Amino acid sequence: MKINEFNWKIGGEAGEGIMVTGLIFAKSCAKLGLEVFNYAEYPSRIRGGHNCYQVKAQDKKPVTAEKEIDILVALNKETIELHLNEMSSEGIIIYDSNLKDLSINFEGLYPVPMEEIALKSGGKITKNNVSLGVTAAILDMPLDAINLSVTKAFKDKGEKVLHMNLLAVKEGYDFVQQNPPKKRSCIVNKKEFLKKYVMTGNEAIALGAIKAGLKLYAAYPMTPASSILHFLAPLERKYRIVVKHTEDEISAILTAIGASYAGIRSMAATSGGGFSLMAEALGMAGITETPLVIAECMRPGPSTGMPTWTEQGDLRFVIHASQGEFIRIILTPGDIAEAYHLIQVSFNLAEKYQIPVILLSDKFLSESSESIDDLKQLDLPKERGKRLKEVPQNYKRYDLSVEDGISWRAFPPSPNGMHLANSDEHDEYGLVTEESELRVKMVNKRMKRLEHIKSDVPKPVLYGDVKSDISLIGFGSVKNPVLRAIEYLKKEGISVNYLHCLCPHPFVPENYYEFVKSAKRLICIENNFFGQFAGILQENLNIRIKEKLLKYDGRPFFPDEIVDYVRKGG
Amino acid sequence: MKINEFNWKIGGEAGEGIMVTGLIFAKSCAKLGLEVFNYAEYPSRIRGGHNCYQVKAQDKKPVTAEKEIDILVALNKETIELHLNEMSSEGIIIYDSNLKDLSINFEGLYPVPMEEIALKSGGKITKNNVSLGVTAAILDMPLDAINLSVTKAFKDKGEKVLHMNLLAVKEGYDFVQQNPPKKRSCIVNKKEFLKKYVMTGNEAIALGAIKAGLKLYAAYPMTPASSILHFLAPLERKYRIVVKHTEDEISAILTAIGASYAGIRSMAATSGGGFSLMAEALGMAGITETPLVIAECMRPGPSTGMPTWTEQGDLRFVIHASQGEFIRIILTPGDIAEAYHLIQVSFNLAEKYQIPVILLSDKFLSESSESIDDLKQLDLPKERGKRLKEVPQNYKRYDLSVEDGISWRAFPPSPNGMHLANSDEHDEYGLVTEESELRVKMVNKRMKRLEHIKSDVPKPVLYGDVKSDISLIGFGSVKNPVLRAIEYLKKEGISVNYLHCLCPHPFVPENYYEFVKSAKRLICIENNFFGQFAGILQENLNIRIKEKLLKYDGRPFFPDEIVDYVRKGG
Amino acid sequence: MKDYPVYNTYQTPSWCPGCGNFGIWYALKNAFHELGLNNHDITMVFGIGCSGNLSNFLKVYGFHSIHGRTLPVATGIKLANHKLNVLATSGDGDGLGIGLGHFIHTCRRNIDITYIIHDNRVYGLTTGQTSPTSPKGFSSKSTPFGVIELPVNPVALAIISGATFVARGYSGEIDHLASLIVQGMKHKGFSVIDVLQPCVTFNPSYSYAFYNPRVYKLEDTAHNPQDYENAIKLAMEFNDKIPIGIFYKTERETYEQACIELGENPLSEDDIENISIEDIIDDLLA
Amino acid sequence: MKDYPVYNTYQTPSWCPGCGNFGIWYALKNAFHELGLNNHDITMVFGIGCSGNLSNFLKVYGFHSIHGRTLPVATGIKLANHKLNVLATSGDGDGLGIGLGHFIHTCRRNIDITYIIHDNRVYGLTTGQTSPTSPKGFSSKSTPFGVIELPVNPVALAIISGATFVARGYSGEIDHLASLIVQGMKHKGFSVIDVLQPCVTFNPSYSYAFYNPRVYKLEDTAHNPQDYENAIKLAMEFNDKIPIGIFYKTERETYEQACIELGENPLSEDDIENISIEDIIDDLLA
Ligand SMILES: Cc1ncc(C[n+]2csc(CCOP(=O)(O)OP(=O)(O)O)c2C)c(N)n1
Ligand SMILES: Cc1ncc(C[n+]2csc(CCOP(=O)(O)OP(=O)(O)O)c2C)c(N)n1
Ligand code: SF4
Ligand code: SF4
Ligand SMILES: [Mg+2]
Ligand SMILES: [Mg+2]
Repeated sequence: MKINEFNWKIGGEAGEGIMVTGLIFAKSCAKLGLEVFNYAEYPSRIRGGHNCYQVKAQDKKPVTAEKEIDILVALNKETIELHLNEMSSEGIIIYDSNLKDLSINFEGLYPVPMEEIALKSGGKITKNNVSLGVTAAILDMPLDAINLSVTKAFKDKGEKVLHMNLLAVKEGYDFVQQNPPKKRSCIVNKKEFLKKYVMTGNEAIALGAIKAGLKLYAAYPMTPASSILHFLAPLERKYRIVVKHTEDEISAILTAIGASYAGIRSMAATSGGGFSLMAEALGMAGITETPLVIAECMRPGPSTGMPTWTEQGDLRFVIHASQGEFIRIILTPGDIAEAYHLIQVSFNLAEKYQIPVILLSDKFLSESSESIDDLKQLDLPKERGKRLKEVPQNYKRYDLSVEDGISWRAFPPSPNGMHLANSDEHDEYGLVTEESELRVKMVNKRMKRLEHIKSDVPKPVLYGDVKSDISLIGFGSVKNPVLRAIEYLKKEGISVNYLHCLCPHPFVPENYYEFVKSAKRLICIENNFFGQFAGILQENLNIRIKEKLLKYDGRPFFPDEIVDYVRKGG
Repeated sequence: MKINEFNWKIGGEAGEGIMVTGLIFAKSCAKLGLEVFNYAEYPSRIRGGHNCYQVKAQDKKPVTAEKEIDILVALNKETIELHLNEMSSEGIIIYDSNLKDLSINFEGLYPVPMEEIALKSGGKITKNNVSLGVTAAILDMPLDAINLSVTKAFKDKGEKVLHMNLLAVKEGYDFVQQNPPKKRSCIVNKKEFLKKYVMTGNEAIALGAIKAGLKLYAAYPMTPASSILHFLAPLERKYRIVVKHTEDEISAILTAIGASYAGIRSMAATSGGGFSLMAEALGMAGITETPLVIAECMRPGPSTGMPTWTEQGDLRFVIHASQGEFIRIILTPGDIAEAYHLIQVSFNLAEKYQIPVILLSDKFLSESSESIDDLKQLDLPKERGKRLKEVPQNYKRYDLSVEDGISWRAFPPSPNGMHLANSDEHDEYGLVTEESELRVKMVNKRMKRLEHIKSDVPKPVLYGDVKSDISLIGFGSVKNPVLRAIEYLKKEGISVNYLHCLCPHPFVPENYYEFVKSAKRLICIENNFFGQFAGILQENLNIRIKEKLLKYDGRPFFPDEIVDYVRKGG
Repeated sequence: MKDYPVYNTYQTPSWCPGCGNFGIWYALKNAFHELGLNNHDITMVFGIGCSGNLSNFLKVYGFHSIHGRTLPVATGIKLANHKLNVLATSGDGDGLGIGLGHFIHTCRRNIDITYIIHDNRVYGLTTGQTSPTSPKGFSSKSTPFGVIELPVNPVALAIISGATFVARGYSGEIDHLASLIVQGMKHKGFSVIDVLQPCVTFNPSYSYAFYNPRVYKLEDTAHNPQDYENAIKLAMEFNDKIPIGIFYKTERETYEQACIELGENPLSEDDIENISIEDIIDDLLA
Repeated sequence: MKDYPVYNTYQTPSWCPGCGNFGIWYALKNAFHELGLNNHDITMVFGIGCSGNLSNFLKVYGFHSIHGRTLPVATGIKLANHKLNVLATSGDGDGLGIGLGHFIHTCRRNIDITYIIHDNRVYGLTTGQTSPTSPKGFSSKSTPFGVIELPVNPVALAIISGATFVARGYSGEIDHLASLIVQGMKHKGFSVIDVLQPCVTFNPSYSYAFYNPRVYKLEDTAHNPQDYENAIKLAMEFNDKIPIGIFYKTERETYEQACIELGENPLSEDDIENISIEDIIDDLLA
């Protein structure tokens, strides 16, 4: 019997409200102090097609999406067929007793007359909530936790609807009391309500951006970045943030650059396809030394690829996008805390060094949600860099004499501050030049910032002991699966550590040498085909990455897969 | 006294016809059997601003642009001021005796009343040709060679204009006969006329493409790629090639892809900025397995940068452009022969492997011209890959069973050939899928081609002895300067070899191991800031590139600079 | 309305029940049938969006391209083989938002392609943001306080920009739409058909119930499709009465005709084995 | 015409002698002077082309952006600080070729920016290829056999798409052009001024000699700029007679006004030190 740990999944047709139900359940768990990680799968279509939402709940972090299901709520037959092979042998499948022609051989089948109960409670539409009541009873969870979340979710729908739904929960719960399952493999023994947030990576990014002083957000919808837009748009009046759905991604990035030139913190977000369209303007931010923050939420490519799935295939692209050479920083958060924190870091670094900063996420991080206790300790003081309030006479925007390569910014309409932000190579005022020596000086000035940046970017974080049997290295959203796998392996007596890269570019070799040198067996783990991060390690560390654990089927890593790979040897 | 070797330069204001005059002179030299390399510098503006054109002529290749000038034709004072420091101590500066306030201390000043002679010959406009006559006399070149080129250049302008210009040449020549210069440092002793072509890199690319069966060319003007468009446009009727100046680069690449889908060889060309806009569609060619040839002619970035100058700053960008992962080939010709040849290779590889191929040039290669004896031996048989004439029933465009990963193409309107070229991940018919296993199979199928490609791409070429004191490695247009520098160093007793990379991606380590292993002192030479090619070597060869010779002022390498660097030690 | 499953693939449409895309799907199949076209006689380019998903349900030569870029791809296909029947479709975001530039430039060219805009006045596939044809005030995920720009007018823009066949259809009138597609495909030149397409999920205000009482057919009026000025005037009408049918139709040299190099035979039939460049390189002789 | 060198930078214009860009340069300086603007009161965005080189010759807050993209940059600037006087300029290739989509979408927004199109009907800086306003048949480096598409009509497109001040100026009439710029800048909303700009080097057929006898001023006619239909009709006139002046002018809420969040004070003056997100994260509480 597992206490306070289980993997719950609900599946059905798109449009059946699966995401809403899943989140209600996840919040109920979090309210009881459980740590949750919620992962959804859905196809790139609006209705029909199989959707599912899974909640992994545990006493402690790290928590992540796992393959083996303890409780499956199947709203249709397809769900059972698709996920039967994921069931734990002790698991329970909750489904509607009216499902026909079910010839499935599985011990833990637990039919419930869900539709019937729903109709009794006030309408078919409450069916999902019946399943929540059933789940609570099976897990022996306090019903109050579910009721609270349901109440929050339906409070704006009117008294009647709310009542209906609460009734459905209760009826589901009571049904189990009267018809207890043959066995239970997991139980929740928490009773107290605690303060916990549940949010997606994109929500964390949006929140962090607001906190960082975002004043203009420009974007063109693209999965899995769109929810940042959806989150920010209703807040534009409250926070005085201009939120614009522009005509395309080209316009989005340029609008953000224009706004930044005029002095405010701005951002644009997109996925790989939209980022392709932003490539040209990225270099313009580079040469004009305009701060810029871009969030790029990856999905599997190439091209349109698999719009609603996950991959880490754009790493090299964001590092090298746009013609010519300029400094940019890539930050790769691995969970929501890092997302919230690193977007703030992005704004600071962008302004401090007057460069573009790209926060690289993926569908797994952007759209999965996670529990978190508090955000406050992740906040950062603002570093706004060299901004002039009063501009001296003979002001030079691209002053070559600055030692750190960072010259002072002036903003319209400050008297004396006139200058040209020029996409052409330019002199200290920004006016065009094609002269050989000045060109070299300007390039050198811009590049000089690199030295300072290298000591200012987030360092990789080591999880586990320096001396371990096995060493994993990766970036971004592989973090949770890896950390969870490490726990499993520890139980088996295999010690594994993990170096979590938060800034793959500019790559700072010094931060990796020790780890790499002391690794007995080094495995680079990435959600892509080529092993792009491994390539970066090879390029910069003068090593050969002999083992790469790669995955490119659109799904995130599940801890089991990592465990299996590590166990079976390189 | 140098026999059959000199560096001649003409300079003046934009709009003074410097390019035309320079090319006439270059062709005269080539007609006499000299090998020439002609390099022009001009600013990004239409009139005014300093332009110059230099002709390096020699008995034998390698020939390239060199810094030290033997003969300078200065059409204005600025030219003398700007280029005085480049003059060989033995050199001659030819300029108009009417230039005022010339307080220059240089032995080889050779004033000629050019404007006066021009007016006498029929018009000020013939002034440049006066300078050609003067040059010929100083070099002791047969006047006929000049006359022939002038005649070719002006034959369409009418008898009168032609006569005027020929007269100007003659008068210039005669002037020197009557006023011989104090000394001559170079002399041409060739008298016979030989068959030689003089063409730019872009002309070679365009010619090679025509030869390869180009049927559609789509482009948006962008220096230094535009001259491909200008060369092809007048030929569209003669060769039945649709040549389209599209509304932007996005449209250019997509038009080319559409045309390729329908079965013809198509191409688009641009520079880095336009290539940025093509990034998204590149991946579409990747996932739909549509052959595509793109010529990317680099100029210094970032962004608009220095539009009329040279750099090799887009290497990493073209390798990684577009979201997600797919195969592409990058080919990097170093001279016009390679440009002509490799564009043909591009079309073959694109069709054979159904992938995008990018021919990467730069301003130095694209716009400089060179002499060449013959193109025929560079021609290639056409490999058109798996194209179905008759399509069997139940045709699968993305047949997974093909062992080499290359499935058969069918073209509209072949009966049975219907399929979907889909930017979404797809099944064997091209219809969308989001299924995990099929996704993996499709990625694997597409990637399987990589093995075959790796043995099919052009291998790097070794110049010099395997065992040498010093080993240079580079790609693209550094070739000529490097080879020339090697000759100089040889004279000093320093043995240097050079490995010339023609295909930096996909990088085939096996082709480099031996060279790298046997190098005593390895220097990577590149026209950029970061040492992008060095990074590729590090990533793939498990070595540290300790020495990089980099240049990023918009100018190409001059052999002297390489010699100096090599000589002074690492 | 009849159905012609011969044009179906093995996949069943994934659109929401009641989606206006079904009507377009049926209308296309009816039009193909009426024109007597085999599957392989049709080449069709799609964009990305709910509209683009159509690519999976029509058994023709298809190209499911990227968001906003159907027209350049279709242009490339048509130039490579100008004997093909080429159609292109876009969503309103796809074709009139991100792809607006290509639309107008293609109108200028009058290339013989039939272009169908699935105009549901919303971004469907990305789950309901505003589109360039959403009305002012439209509240959506990206514009919770309402759209503040004016909508684009695809009919007016097409006429002004040089398209030679400009029509509006309606998913709720499948036979009428099929007939417009037939006429558009028969027309020599760029034919634009903007289709009123209800999105039942994200734009319920432009439902069948909204359109049904409002649409009226231009062929039932005195409007002469050659009348440029009246066509533009009609293009501005979108209130209680919404005209469907042919707004404007004229004859002008097509792009392929103007590309003299194309002549009779398609480029795709050219033999490229032995191309001689002797003549031109002679110009490069020293 | 007077000159106001206070607006000059240290660089001398690099345009060809006689280029129409000089007229625009002078007209801008005259307009700035007439409006009593200091250098720092002006923020101006430029594209890439001969027109864009103007960025180096005007001492103002400038942004020399990338080819075709002036309007989004200008929009970002205006939104960040809507008290600024923002101008944008483009070439015809820049603004009506590659950047056409942004143009129409910006017209829809009616943002208070003054937009000047240096319309020389050719690509100048890239040495003479066709542009979207080149006439049919125009022979250029990219179209040696003549242009085969119809030109775009920026005036008509602007009116149709929602710009609220649409005018045409002429480089050869500097005072008149300056007055249009003054009126455009005073106008609240998106003001578009298409300028007939001779390119003496690559498009000699549209020279001063061509324009001088043809241009006439709309203010000398009975045309009422509020008359939408007549404005469109006049926009089609480009033959022996070429109207310059204000084609269309109306009042409509500007984009900044409609962005309620902007209110009075510019965003750029907001203090961002202490932003509380307590309220919103409460929605994310379990
Ligand atoms: C470059 C790029 N940006 C964004 C997207 C995401 N995207 C897919 S469909 C779509 C819009 C769909 O709206 P519309 O074109 O109106 O088609 P509909 O779904 O309504 O048929 C968007 C923004 C994309 N695929 N590519
Ligand atoms: C993306 C991109 N494509 C192409 C270019 C090259 N380019 C520079 S200016 C120009 C066109 C200039 O024509 P126009 O906009 O009419 O301006 P003009 O020079 O006539 O003033 C082009 C194509 C570029 N800078 N960027
Ligand atoms: S979202 Fe709208 S357009 Fe898309 S399938 Fe559903 S009803 Fe149709
Ligand atoms: S090329 Fe034309 S537009 Fe450009 S500067 Fe010269 S005259 Fe002016
Ligand atoms: Mg739509
Ligand atoms: Mg122009």
